[in-house]
Amino acid sequence: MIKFKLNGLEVQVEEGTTLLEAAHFYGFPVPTLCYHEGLSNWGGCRLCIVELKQGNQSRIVSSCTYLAQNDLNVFTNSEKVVKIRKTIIETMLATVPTSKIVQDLASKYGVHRVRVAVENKDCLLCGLCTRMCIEQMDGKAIGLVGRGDSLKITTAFDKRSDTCRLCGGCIYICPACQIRCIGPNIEKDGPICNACANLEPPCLDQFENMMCYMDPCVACEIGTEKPVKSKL
Amino acid sequence: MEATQLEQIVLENGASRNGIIAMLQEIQSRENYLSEDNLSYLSDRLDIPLIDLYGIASFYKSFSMTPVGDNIIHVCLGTACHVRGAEPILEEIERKLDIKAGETTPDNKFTLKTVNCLGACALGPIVLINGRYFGNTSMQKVTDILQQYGYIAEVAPETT
Amino acid sequence: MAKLSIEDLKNLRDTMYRKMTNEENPKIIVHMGTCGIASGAQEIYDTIVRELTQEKINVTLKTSGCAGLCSREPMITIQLPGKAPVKYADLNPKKVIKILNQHIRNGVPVADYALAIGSETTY
Amino acid sequence: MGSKRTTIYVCMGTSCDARKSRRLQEAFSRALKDKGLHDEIDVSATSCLGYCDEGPNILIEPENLMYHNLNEEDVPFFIEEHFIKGNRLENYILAPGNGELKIPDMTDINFFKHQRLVVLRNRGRLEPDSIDEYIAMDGYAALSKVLEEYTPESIIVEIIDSGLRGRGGAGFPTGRKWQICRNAPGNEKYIVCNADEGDPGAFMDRSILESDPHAVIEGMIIGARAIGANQGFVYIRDEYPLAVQRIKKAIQQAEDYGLLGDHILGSDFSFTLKIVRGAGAFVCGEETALLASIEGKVGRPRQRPPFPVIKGLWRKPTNINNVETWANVPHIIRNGAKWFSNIGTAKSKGTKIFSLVGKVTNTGLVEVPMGITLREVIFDIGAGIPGDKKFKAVQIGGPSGGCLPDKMLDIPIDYDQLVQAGAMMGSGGLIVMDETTCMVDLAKYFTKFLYEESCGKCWSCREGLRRMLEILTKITEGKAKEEDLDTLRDLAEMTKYASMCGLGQTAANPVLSTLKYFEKEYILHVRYKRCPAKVCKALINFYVIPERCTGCMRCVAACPTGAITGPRSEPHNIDQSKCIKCRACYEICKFNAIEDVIVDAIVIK
Repeated sequence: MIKFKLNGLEVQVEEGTTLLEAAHFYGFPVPTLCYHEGLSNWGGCRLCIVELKQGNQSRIVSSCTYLAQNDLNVFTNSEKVVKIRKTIIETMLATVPTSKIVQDLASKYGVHRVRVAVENKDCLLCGLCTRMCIEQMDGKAIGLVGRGDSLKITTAFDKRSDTCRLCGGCIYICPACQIRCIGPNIEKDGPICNACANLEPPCLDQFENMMCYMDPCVACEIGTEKPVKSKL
Repeated sequence: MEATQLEQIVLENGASRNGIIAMLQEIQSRENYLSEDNLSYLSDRLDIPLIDLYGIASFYKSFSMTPVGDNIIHVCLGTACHVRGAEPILEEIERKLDIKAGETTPDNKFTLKTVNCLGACALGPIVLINGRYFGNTSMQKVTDILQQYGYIAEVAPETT
Repeated sequence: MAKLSIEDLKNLRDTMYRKMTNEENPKIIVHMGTCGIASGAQEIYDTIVRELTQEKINVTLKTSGCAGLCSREPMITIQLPGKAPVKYADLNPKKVIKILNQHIRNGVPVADYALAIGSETTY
Repeated sequence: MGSKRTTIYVCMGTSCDARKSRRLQEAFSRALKDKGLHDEIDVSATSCLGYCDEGPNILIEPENLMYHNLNEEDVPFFIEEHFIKGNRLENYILAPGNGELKIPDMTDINFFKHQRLVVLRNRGRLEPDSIDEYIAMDGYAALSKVLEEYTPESIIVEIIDSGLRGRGGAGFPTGRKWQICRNAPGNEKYIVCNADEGDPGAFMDRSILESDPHAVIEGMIIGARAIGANQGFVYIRDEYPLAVQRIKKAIQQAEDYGLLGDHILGSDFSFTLKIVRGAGAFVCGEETALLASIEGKVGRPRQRPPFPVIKGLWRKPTNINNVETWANVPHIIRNGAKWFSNIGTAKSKGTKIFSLVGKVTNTGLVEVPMGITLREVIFDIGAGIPGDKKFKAVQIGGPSGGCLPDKMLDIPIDYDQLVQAGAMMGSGGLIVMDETTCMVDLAKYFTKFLYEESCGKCWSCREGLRRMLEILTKITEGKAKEEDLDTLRDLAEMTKYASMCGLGQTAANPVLSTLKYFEKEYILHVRYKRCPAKVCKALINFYVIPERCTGCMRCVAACPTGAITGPRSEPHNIDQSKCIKCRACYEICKFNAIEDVIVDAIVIK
């Protein structure tokens, strides 16, 4: 067993437990976005950051990728963590203002302003869909491609993948949630290219050969119209 | 590339995942780009999902997924070159060839790329064409350098 | 090449050291790191080869990596037997031909082109 | 002294001193006294006379005659012959000192004078493609010493005692790292040489590999012996074709000689070395990303712990050091830990190689003892700023380092002091900037660089950099408000603290350090829409000064857009609508007739 301090509380967990799992087990709310129980831990969204303190030194790590170790002193909600987390949510909100999940996070963590340019992207590049595709669905169709400015989620060579079974797992798990895939070659390949280049939020009814896991459909719930900028 | 050549590259690099980057480098150096067919072959042969190979190939800067021109121009944008004025030189080449960095001229003569430091910082700004270094370049030298590789300068319009 | 033992290595070291320090011929080192090559060291090297093959002077021509002062490349070092090495900087083929004439053939360094004489300080 | 007829100057330069010139001087004093000549002939020490390879050297004035290769035993004979009998000893004559040696000595040239070589000691001297020459310079002597006299544990003790710290960045003690790796559970271990020198402006690793590749190989074999690894990798940048070629050849030669492979030098120790070429990704300089790349994966860093020394390549303990660190190892073993720890400061031992580039007169590679100040490096070795320009800042530590202003130049080069100043040692790039470098533009440059090189995994790094770039672009275009500077700070903080790997955690340093030391320049851009360095295009316009223009047409020919017109011999005119502000005219004008005028210039104090 690993013994350490979590928000001042002496806790113990089994070896191999992440700090996130430990925090959730002991009832401390730590927000996540790119984390999913059924998928491997990625550590991309950085929402689940916690502060490790040791004497005068402090370090911030993502709790979903950090394994619990003896004698750690972990704080899930320190001043520093909260401040940085708010900046993360603020930038997320500016990037994908239509995401219900991000809107909820903003409301929960009191993010009331967006100081950077508001965009209308539909993807957080959190990689949940790619892990869903390969780890749960054995689809091996989509992945993170490129880096820096060219980073995106797509299929190989931006073409319809031979291995994709149109299972819709990627859509089911997407936190940006308007993912209704309209690929770059909609006219040629049809509406489902599994490129996740979700540009518009169309209605699922149009796609007969797709399984929809959304119940209730978040898109339907909030309507197909994107919130106008003035709401922010 | 022929399947036998590809197979040889695979075998020379251990026919396993560990050698994948070396294999891609070999293909890149022979054909100047990575074609979909070649990647598909590697994907089948090594049982690596095509999307993984595509992810690797697109992650590293030295790989290209589109065919490149006969002459490859690299403009160094390292810090030392930057403070000595590499950007105006890049822009000048872009204007002269009428392409942006990363593109190839329609006649397939030139591909223009940027690189983040060639390690010859003392001689900045540096332009590298087909492996040959041009140190201490300036905007005035650009036409001259390009002409050595078959660039034909437009006749300057008469100024009044 | 046979695999060396520790003893072989020591013998090789002594032989090579004697050979290098008792060089009978003038020695020319062309500094050919990337920066040297980028500023034209290959041209310098070729010039020297061309010049020397026409004559019967025995010269040990070598290359080395960067000599450190990249802004003054291309550089060469000339060491006559029993003399301190002289480093030349900012070279071009023309200067090199003059250096070969004066320094190698007549033993007088070309002070105008020379950067420095002697070796660097090591710990 | 003036009353004396002749003076014998005995060279006390480093290499003559090493050849016991001090004792030679004493011998001269003694012998002169014996012969009763000490009133006529003075003996004096002098700084280096050059010809260091011939020492110990003496110069006799006013005869202007230099003698070399003298032993103290020779002295009585020498005095007898030269001073009493008046015979010149041709065998000992080095060169006629013509009073004004036109060629300066290495040790008199500022660029070389302040340098002290350890790692680069063979630069410019050895044929890199010849293992024999390396061996002649005591190459692989450290390896045979290790195999004969050391246990793996005692090698580690030696390295720990030497105080060697990693030369690639944060400066973790090398010996401690080796020890952790050696003690890590598992029989199979690896070592890696990180030669993915991605910092733009740094090229010391390239130069070491190009000029002395065997030193790196020897260091790695010794490290492998200490750690208990039988397989090593050199992960090298693909942008360095010559270095790749030379290290490849060097490995081949070492294998041929049995210095790599099974039963090295007849011992029971076996070690093989393989080259892995990088493929152009800056982030692969980060240890975990580098390992992923060797394993044939996308070079994305992963969470540490577990650290590579515990779980690295294929989850086996893996010790990674950079080129310069490995190249230090043979010298430490050969000369001893004490020798090494005598060089440098209390906590930073040995020498450090810097690539001195940018707006500085002498550019190149310099190796200096730790503890030397930045000012000495830039102004003594580098000979200051060319032209009549003023020094503005020096960027140290690569993109992740910081920009230090003039007032910080007197801090000694030392891992901890640099971190305190807001920079870091990094791999050792020193980029000098003068008044024509705009610090906001520079911060923008680094932010753009890092954004493009970010692997994209962490939101904080990828989006933090993208948003910082957005704001910096606004600033350089004169569109920013003062609140934006606070946002910039918040974003920088997010990037710094919330990112997973070293790239992200240090990616905000260029912004933070320029904000700290050059805030005034930011304010000038934001509040007054001014770029004092005249770099930011949106804030400057170019005009011809008619009084100075001679109408030479040079700028007309240079202008890439045809914006400048005017008949010959009459002042030209710049069409502002066509001008792309490329500076071509400004730089080509010989009469200072083109002025870059600042839009809405407001003079502030």
